[in-house]
Amino acid sequence: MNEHYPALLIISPLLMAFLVSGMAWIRKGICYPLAVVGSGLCAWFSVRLLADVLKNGTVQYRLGGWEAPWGIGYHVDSLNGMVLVVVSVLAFINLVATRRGVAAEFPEKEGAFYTLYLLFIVGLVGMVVTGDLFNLYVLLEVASLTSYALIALGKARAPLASLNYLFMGTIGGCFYLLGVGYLYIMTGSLNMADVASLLPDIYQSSAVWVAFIFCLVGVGVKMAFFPLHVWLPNAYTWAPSAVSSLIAPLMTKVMVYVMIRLMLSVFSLDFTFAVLKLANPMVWLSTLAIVMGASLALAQKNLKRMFCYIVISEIGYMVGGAWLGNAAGLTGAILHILNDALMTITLFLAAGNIYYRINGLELHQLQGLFHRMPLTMACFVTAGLSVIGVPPTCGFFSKWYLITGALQAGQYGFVAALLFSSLVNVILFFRVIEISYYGGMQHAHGHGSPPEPRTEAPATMLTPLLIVSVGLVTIGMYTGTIVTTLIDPVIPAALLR
Amino acid sequence: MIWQLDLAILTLVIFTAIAAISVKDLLSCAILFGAYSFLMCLLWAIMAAVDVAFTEASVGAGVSTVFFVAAVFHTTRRTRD
Amino acid sequence: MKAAGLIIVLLTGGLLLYATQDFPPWGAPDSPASTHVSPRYLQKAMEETAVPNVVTAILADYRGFDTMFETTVIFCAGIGCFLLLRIFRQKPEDRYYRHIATEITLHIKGGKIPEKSREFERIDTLWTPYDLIIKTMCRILVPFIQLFALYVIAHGHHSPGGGFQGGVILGASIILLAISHNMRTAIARISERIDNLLMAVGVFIYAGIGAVCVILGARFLDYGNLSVVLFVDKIMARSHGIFGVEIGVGITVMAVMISIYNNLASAGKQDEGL
Amino acid sequence: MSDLIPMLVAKYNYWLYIVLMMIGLYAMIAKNNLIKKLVGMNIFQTSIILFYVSIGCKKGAGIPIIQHGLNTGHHAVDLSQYVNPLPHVLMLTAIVVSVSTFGVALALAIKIYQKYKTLEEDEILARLRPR
Repeated sequence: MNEHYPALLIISPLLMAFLVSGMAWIRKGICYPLAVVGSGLCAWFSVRLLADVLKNGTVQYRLGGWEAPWGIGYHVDSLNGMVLVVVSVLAFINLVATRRGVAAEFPEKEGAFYTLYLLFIVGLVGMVVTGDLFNLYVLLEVASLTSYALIALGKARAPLASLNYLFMGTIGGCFYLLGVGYLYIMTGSLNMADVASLLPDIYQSSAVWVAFIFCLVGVGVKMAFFPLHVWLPNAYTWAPSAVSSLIAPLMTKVMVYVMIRLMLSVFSLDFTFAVLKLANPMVWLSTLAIVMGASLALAQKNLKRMFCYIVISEIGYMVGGAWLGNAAGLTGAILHILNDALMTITLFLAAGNIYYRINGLELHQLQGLFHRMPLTMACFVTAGLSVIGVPPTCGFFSKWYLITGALQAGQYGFVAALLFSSLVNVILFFRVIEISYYGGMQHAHGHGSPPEPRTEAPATMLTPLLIVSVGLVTIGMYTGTIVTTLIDPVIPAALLR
Repeated sequence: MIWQLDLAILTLVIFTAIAAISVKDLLSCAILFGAYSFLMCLLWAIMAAVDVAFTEASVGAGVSTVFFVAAVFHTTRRTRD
Repeated sequence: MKAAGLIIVLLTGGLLLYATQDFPPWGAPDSPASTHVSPRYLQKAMEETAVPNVVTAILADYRGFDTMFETTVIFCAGIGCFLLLRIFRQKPEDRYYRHIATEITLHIKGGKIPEKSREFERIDTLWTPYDLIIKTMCRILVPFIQLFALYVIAHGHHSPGGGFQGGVILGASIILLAISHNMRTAIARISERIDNLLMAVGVFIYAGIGAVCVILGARFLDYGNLSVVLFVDKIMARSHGIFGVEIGVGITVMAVMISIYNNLASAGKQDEGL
Repeated sequence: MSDLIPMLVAKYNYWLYIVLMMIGLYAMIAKNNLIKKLVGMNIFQTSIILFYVSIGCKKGAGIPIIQHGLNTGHHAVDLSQYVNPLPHVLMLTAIVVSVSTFGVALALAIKIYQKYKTLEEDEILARLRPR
């Protein structure tokens, strides 16, 4: 059984998705348990796979039994393994946490909803483990297509936001496909390792660097890197809360992973840094992304929309870190994939809980929330502290690595942007905390009315939220272990010098 | 491959593409789009990609056009550009 | 927007054009694309899978994993359209009936005639009289189209075609029925429930065949090991495995095409079509 | 100039796909009508398919179905007789992806029309602004 983990990881949610979709027309009640089983199996197998990778080193899996350049192969090292666990476990937690919201919002189409939910997980997980460039495109489209449909389920402007996302996403996907086509015409192969071994002879060819640019732009659109981010705020704001807490933490992070994978394993570091000389412009772009994301977040009046802009500025952290071109920066970027996924899911789950109770997320509606939902708000504050980067939480450590890397690389602009965005985050979160803590008190005093009753979110929604926010602190405490066991092995030797 | 035929199809492909995006009626756009797909399919058949041509003929020129007309039927034919 | 669009487009086009200079000339037999990976497919496909159509062999066997997700993508589209458009509860609306003998049209506001009767038939709001020729022609054509579709699926090993194309044609035959008669006639042949079940069954067959290979101790989608259950040698087992997979693809694609058409053409009501 | 013309002739397929891609991309960015954008998107996708199919082409080669029969038996396959089949496989997948995206996008367009009664982007945005 051990050797089949990479395949089982994909098959179990995939088969369950089809079962759920069929069962929706036979017995509706069974849909949700099946979805939990599928997602749970996926999480379980990915944890086992990571354990396997840590024990025996890189795992290869040949699908259909064909060896690599001819068939499709999986390639799982500790970087994949880590992202894999993050994706599958967080998706599972979110599935449990948002059960009530989904049941209330789409009572008749629950089956179809969970089918797409599982297929979205399949798409992301597949993208992470695959070692084939074209397979990655197909899985990218699975994940995108499901996310278009899921986002469009929201209220008000959701269909329009989703259609815009569809246009942008298709452009991104097509650009990536073009890049792969250019690589294929120059090398004749689609397997990542094979392409990497063929490329050094033709580094000077203009087609190769154009291929790289197109892959980068394609991936950049999908991860909402700064000038290409326009689809993100609307899409994530208007999506139903169960969907935004699934897609916001996972999709963009997986795309960052894909970018790092392309940089490290397809185009080697020699090419990305020595031949292309793109490092400086990319770091400057991410500096701009961080500053713009943070400043735009300040201007928002809706909680979810504010988080969306925070996500955009965090994308800047990761891209910038990866392009700093030294070990500390790359470590910070990879560590931040893990941390940011956790922070974002905590924020969005908290927002989902608030929305479930007060049916709105405008900042002025949050008054008195600390008294009504103390535990949810406690988790919210933990996540906020982590986004700001306060020591015991995990956000601090990745920021530390990023700043160290930036100082080593001499990118003082990037350091300044990191500090600036931390400051802005302080303002953002303390503004929310002020409104929700003191806002209600003044209100109560003014009218002399009794304090509002405690209406904490139901336990099924609260427990997952508590788990992820405890995770924020735990991951922070074990950062050293994570870096030495998971991240150090994948940092290329050329960077360690 | 007969290059005259090739050239004629290539020219027509570009023309139908430009026509499809500039015509001011969505139903005409649907038909032009079907024609574009069909010409594309011919082009691929010439390049010996029979499976791709077959798929494009059944999907691009066939079912896609039907979907397109169905959607136009439930929305509007009007377009300003 | 127009100027910005033009600039972006010219920039992209210029970049792509610039890169073409390093391409091998068009149709060169010694380009890397034709010499690195693909020769092995052409040389070995016949002896390894017993499928002369190399495209089918690669599609369903060498890169069968891609094709599984291709089918999943189309399945997603079907489910997505259903999820976005389908409306279950609807207000009673105006309905039109036609007395078959006298051809008198009844317009019932906000309801329907009490019971099913043989004398009245329900017609669409935008019903046009006398489409007898179209109706009869299409009714005659549909079985032949379906036969051809089955041929395309079954003969995909030896000629262009396969599950996907066959499935689309099969779906198109039902769509033709829905266009030439009306949507209710087509839905009476394949109900929404059956259609949605078929959609899931098709991909399930595909992924299931792969999973059976895992159970038999081989890699996922390694059809060679199906020889144990199919009682043929490994090469023929691959050929049969490919065929099974193609059937799965065909079923899903057919069901999805019908489902997307029904939802788009009736804006989710599944009542009156084009 | 003298070496430009042979280059044009040798690679005209690649040039053509770039022209089509530019048309599609321009329509996606600059057109105002949502359905027109969709058509542009489809032209964009087909142009990429054209590019891939052109990669697989070999001059003088036939369709990638191996000639076989009772009396030919198994013999070495002459590679120059068959075009490269791999891009065809990839593009079958790409066509399917494009039709799926098209279907979902049309469903979204219908939903948008039901809500705003128009498909022009600027009219929709104008309708959203007062709120």
